Amino acid sequence: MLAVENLSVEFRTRSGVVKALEAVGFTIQPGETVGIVGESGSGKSVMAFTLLGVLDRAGQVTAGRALFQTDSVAVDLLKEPESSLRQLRGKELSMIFQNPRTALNPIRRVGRQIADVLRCHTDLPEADLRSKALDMLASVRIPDPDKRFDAYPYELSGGLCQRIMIALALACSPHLLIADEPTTGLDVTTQATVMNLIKDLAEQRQMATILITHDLALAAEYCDRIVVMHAGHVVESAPTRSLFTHPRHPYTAKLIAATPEPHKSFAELIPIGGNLPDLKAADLPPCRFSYRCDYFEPSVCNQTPLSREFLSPQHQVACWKPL
Amino acid sequence: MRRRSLIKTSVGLAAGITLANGLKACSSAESPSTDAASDSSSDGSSGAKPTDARLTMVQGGGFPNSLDLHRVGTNRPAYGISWVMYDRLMTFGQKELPDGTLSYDYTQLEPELAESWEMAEDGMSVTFKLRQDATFHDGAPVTAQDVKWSYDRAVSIGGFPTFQMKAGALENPDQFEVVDDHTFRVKFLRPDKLTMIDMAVPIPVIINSELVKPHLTDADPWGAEWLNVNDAGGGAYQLGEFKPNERITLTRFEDWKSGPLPQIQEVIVLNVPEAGNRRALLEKGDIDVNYDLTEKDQKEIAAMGEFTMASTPIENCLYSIDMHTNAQLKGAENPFADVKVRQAVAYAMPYDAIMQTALYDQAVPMYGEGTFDPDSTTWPQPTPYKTDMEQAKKLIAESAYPNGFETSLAFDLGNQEWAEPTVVLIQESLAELGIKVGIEKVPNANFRSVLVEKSRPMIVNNFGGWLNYPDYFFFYAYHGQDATFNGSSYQNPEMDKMIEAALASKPGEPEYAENVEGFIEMAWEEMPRVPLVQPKLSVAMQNNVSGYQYWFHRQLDFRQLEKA
Amino acid sequence: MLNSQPPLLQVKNLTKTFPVGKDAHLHAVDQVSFTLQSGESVGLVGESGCGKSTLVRLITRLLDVTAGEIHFDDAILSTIAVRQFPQNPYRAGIQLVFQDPTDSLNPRFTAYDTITEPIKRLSSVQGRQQLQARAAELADLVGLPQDLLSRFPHQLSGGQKARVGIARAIALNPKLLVLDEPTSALDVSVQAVILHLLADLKKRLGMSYLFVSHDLNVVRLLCDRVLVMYLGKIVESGPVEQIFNHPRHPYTEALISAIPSFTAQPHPIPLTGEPRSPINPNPSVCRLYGRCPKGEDLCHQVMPELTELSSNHQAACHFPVSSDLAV
Amino acid sequence: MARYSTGKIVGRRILGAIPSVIGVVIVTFLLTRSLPGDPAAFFAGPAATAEAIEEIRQNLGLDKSLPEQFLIYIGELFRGDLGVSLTTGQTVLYDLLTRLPASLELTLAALVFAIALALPLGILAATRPNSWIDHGVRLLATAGVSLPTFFTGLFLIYVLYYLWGIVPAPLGRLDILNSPPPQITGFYLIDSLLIGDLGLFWAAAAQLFLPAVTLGLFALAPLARVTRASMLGMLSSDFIRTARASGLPPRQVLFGYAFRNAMLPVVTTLGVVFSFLLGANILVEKVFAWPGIGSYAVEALVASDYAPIQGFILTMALLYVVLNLLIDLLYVVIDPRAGVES
Amino acid sequence: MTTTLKHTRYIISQNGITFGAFSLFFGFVLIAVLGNAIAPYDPLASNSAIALQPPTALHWFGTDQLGRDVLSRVIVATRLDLGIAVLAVAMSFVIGSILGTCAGYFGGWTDRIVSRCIDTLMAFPLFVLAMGLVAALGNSIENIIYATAIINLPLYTRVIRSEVLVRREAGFVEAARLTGNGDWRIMARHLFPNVLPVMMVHLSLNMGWAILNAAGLSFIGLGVQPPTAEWGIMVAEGATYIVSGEWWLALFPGAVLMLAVFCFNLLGDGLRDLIDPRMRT
Repeated sequence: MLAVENLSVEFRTRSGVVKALEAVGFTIQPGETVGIVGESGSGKSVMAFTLLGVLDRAGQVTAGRALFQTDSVAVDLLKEPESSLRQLRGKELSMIFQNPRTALNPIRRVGRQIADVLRCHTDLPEADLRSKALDMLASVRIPDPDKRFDAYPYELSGGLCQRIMIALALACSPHLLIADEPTTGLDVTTQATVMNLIKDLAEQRQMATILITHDLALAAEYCDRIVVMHAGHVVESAPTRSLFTHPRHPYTAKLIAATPEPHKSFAELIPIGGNLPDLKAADLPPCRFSYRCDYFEPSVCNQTPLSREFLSPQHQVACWKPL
Repeated sequence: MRRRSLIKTSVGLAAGITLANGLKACSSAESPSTDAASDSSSDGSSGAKPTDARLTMVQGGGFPNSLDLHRVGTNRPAYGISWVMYDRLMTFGQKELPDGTLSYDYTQLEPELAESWEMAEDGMSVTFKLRQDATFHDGAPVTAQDVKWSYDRAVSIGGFPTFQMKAGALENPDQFEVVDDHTFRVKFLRPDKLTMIDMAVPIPVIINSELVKPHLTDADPWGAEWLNVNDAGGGAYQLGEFKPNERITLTRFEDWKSGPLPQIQEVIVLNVPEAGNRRALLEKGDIDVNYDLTEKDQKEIAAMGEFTMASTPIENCLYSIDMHTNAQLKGAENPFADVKVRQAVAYAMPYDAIMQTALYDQAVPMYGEGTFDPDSTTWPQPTPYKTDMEQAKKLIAESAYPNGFETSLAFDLGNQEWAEPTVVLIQESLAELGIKVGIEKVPNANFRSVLVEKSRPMIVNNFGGWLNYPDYFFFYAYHGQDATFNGSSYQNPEMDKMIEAALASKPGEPEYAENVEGFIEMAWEEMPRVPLVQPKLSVAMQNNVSGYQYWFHRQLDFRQLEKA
Repeated sequence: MLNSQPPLLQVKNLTKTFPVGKDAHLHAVDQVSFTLQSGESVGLVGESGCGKSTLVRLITRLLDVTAGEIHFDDAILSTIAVRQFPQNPYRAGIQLVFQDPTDSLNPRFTAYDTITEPIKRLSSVQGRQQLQARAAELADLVGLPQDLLSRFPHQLSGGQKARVGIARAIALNPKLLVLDEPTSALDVSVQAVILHLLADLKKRLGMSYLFVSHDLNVVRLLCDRVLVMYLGKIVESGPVEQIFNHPRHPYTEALISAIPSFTAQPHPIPLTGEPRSPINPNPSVCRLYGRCPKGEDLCHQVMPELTELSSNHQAACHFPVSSDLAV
Repeated sequence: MARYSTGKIVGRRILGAIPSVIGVVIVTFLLTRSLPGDPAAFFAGPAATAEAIEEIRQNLGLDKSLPEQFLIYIGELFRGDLGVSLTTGQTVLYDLLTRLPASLELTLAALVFAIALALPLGILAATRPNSWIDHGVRLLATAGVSLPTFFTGLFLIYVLYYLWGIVPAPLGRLDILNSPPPQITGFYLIDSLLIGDLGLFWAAAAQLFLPAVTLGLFALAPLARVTRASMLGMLSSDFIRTARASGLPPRQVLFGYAFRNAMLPVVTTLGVVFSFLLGANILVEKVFAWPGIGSYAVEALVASDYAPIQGFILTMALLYVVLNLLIDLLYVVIDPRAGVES
Repeated sequence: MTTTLKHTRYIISQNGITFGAFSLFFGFVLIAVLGNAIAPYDPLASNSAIALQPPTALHWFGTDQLGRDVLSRVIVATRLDLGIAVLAVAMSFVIGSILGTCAGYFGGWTDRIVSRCIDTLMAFPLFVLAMGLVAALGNSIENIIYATAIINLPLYTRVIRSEVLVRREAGFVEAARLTGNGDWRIMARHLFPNVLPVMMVHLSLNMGWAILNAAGLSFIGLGVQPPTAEWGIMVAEGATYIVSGEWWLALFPGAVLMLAVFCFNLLGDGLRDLIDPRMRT
């Protein structure tokens, strides 16, 4: 359904060019839930923004394709002109953002914000917009939708805002939903509710979902497949179970080891040394994990650019010395 | 024009033209001509026919702030409006100045609302016959009761009007008597050469008393509040619109009988505070008259040759530098108490530079020509002082302050255009004598306080008297009574004696000339004030405007103007 | 763990309310009591807005108390006004590690300035040389490279900032270190490092920890005992393993069930509905009433008190959960 | 959290402004009394004697002690009596009522001009940050605020009126030929339309043009600056990203979403600019012979004419209160959060 | 020191406009310092023979009505005008900072009293207040500075108050209290320095306004006393000569004044960047 190939994005800043994404590729099938996991700064959100074409002004796509295909459309998201891309956004593919409070227009009633999206993608008469929006509110299990329709974001709790956000994103029944850290800032209990809601709706609507998160455990619970990113590279991509049982990339393994988990003892919690490399640096090593990697061997890892190795058709890893 | 009354005869006889002669003749006149009215109307008919012309005039730096010139706080420009909106009993004649400009003639009193008047045998009263056909703007006939009420008001209301009336020994309502509806008598308290003249100055206007009376209150027994914004006059123009600080519109009163009907039908007076804009408006032809010209504009507009300019030296007026003469000032020793210092300052004045750069030669120099032994009662007359730094240095060396001192020079912000360059030049010049002068720029309103307080060592003064007598000028500027305009606070019993003697005598009498020459001589020797120039009153008009006449009250008389 | 010596910190019926308009008070912390022994690590868990941060600020004497007492060592701190406390000798004894390392560092102070600030103010160590030595020592202790000491906060990474914050907090060898969600703003990779650092420091410096977090999973790693807070009240307290494996309060149970894990499929116990308002709460209604899957009549008639259910394990619930949680 | 009704907001605001207004009254009173000029000496006329001045002093009540004068003043104030201007000879109330519309009309026209120019420029600059358009806007707006208004005014008169003759003479609100419309609102533009006199409308508009531009140029910079900064902030905010990601048309994103939010700081600045312009009016009114309250105040100040100065400042203070009220209400209209106390 | 220099150079080189503003500013400072030394003529010496001459090779900016060299007067006025700007702004900044910081930090009654006073001041049309003050105190340079300082006071107080208010609860302030800082030390060492970068923009904008304000006062006759050379009064007095064709009297001082205000306006952003450690990379 979506195939991202060789995507590279750069940011031009005052202090240099940041190579935020380099040769990133992955695919997603209809109905599938794919998790994209990595530390902050690994390029997860940049990728989501790139796919939706809402990248900051400073960001520039330097290479790659993103083929998006549904029953009705087949386009390269990176090549489409802004005007036709706009028709797709919110309708064919949409996105949930990190902080629901700031991601909603603070001075517009939430129901109207949903209606705005409906108005621009459907030809519903003005009179029906409200009822359709109310339907959406009900479908994300917002109690008392009639009252909430006229609420402003500041009047709602974080969990409710996130549900509004979801209703907004799903208003036009998109085929692909990108959820960018949808539960950051929410309490654990609310997080579970929101995640289950997304999962249920995705199942109901046969919608493909990309879940972007830094929380490996969260991804593990909700995703079919997981793509691990590190410093703008995709380092590993595998079905969830396979990834956790047999992590191939040293980074994946370390990430798993560093994540607190109900049954993990303190001794089992192993930190990852070092920091993400400076993506502005002119002399980025071919493998951007090499500084932090225990298995780094200059002769092997430093010679050629990064390539991909296939362990199984589903399980891909970008490493010269996979585990 | 046929010469009319005995006034003229005696004037013609007098060697020096003085009003006192006229008065003397007047007081001895048995029968002023009774055909004065027909005379004046025949005078009028010689002028242009009334048209529906509209005249626009701009004014700045003060805009008529009241229609009632008796009110406290009424400003000078308001006198111009009152002058044409109200009639007085008498007015002055007209003469042509050497440069061709018309001017009022203070030697001639002519009928206005009164068609004739008669001096009593004993010279202690005068009886006026009012015009039978004169009406106020509302159509009511003018009666002697109105005149009495108006005169009563002028002497009772207080402030400047009362003061000015007093100057002509008109002090008490009892002096004014209604003989019949059209006969009005003024009784004199004492013989005074100014009494008759004083009834022709702007103050004693004749007000429609019946119109005002409903508006009188205990707090306001003279209806100042109502008259402030309403027209109760019978003058040549009636009020169209009065927007304080913005515009005044006057329209011709077609039934005016006290003189020839003016040619201009409507007059609009506009307030334009910026001098540059006033000039631009004139140059662009958007207005007819610019009545508020800086000296620079006077010079340059005249040089353009595209406009009619009239510049008349203002009678009895001087720009001067006054030095405080008391020994002590604000508890400190005052260097200007030393006459040598004052003389040195007078010699150090950069007269020509001031004349050129501050006044653009638009004034009459009052320096360098005279002698220390004046032989004329002409006033103002030039001083014998001229710029002579050697002499100044010599004098300062002889003074108690051979090394100079520090002092300050204050001027009125209202006179900024010429006063500021003047003081800067003086400052520069006095520095050569070792006198360090700080400059103090005082806002218009505050300058009056400065004058009253006499708290500054040196000020720029601009004083002129309505009544054109040197003794009148000296009484306010040099007399020991220390009036506001005695900016030097000069007090000298000898001087006072001469001034008082001159006031008591009449022009033409030998003791008058003797005293006037005496006090002028003393002024030159003592030099409490350094006369700089006699300023000029200037008006710039479009070429199609004519008939301008100079008046001692320095306001424009629309009645005489014509526009082609 | 338990001993009979007097506790390092004892909090009795601590209450803090904030006025919100006419006659309305927000009960941020409501009648909270607990103790903390010397050398003990206590975790404080609860969702955002439950009053954790307020409690922390009361204990660290950044907020004046409304009612109740705070005993520290042998002194009563609750009576000392916040404004006077910086000059108090006990100031050095209680220190705080902040939640947001960026917000808590003065943007105009270098790491060195930040770390030496408490030393300059509150200790006898003075003089450039001594200060530099101490700063270097502290940097070593928290694993901050010496050359970063001259940097400003914006020139440091999140983990480095967290280390600076910790170094500042331990500079005076406090007896009690309060950690207010010290890792919530950090990446997993850094979180693990900081958790290890904290464990290490505790061992080496013998401090007591009050560890505040919304994440039971993290608290479990570092603490001996846990307090669970809900809307200003402590609803459950007990040894960490006990609570984690046998929660008695429905809220704790829901909290634990919601923790995501690599292996287990999720089956969180949902807390439906919106939380009750903390403004002028009804003192006789259980705070969880309305969201609790068990809510019964008694729950809105009598406020459940914290009662001992097993040794050292207390819960405030009329109908405590009995089944073991199969995690 | 509680939302307050508009009426309550108005009430609270007015109550809150009372101390300020009292402060203004006191400060104004003290300030006017410490002016160095002596009104009695000024109004007694040039040739007055000491007695005459003293008489006038008594008439004006200036011989009384300061507290006494203040009490009298306050008493008159409560009776709605603002006194009489000695310079114009009218009651201060009359003067203010006839002149305030002139000033307001000028200020509002200037504001409209500034807004009409500044907002599009600010938005333009914000949508292209660091481009030459952005720099150009910044330079242009800064240039407008860098020159004294009176200089700009005189310069424009010189060029546009004197040299080119494309604007009417700087003669106040109307040229010589027209007379003002009957006073309904006091705004000539509105009154002329109300009586259906289009010619008069154009005449008034033509007179208004240059002074409004002169004054407006001064307001351009702060407005454009704030609009740009605020828009820039909004355009990079999360909810704009949401809107874009939802496929909303750019127009709606820019104006419906970003601009409405960006309006809040702009409205605040608008208030500041407005009261700032009311002050700057003084100079422009003087240059253009505009019969507003600014020039009125200057005349009064120069004459140490207490009543008009006091009346003027009081009017301005009340205007300021009303202005703030309007801004608060505008805030409530724009931002639902504004009427809420947390 | 070297890093500061490097930083300055970096900030300046980053932005052409900032670079221009800084160069201009240093130019003005240089002229202000040298003053009389570089003026080709005595700025106060009159010469009626050459009054009102348009610009010539001898007098680049022409001469005024007293024949004084306009260029020399413009040059000499620099020191005075910068002085007025700097002193006025410095005074209101210092007082405003203290008031604003206290009001923002302590809140409660302190805040209420300070805010009330500031509101009262704000309710005056500012230019009128300046006029009134100068008229009441007398028009000397000091009084112009005082008046300018007073009318700018509300701005500083309010801005600083609100900036302090948002930072009052910031982590680093709590941290400062934890590390033994009393209220005054927190305000002086922790809060205030962090507000400074924001203030720099206002500071430099206000310097420009201060000069404009002095010019406006001059125009209505409340400016400095003659024959002092000051841009504002030169423009104000020269403005009346525009219509009669002596444009140079107002134009040159006006252009320099504009340049100075312009420079201050543009300087603000650069100064903020300079003083903000976050801009150091």
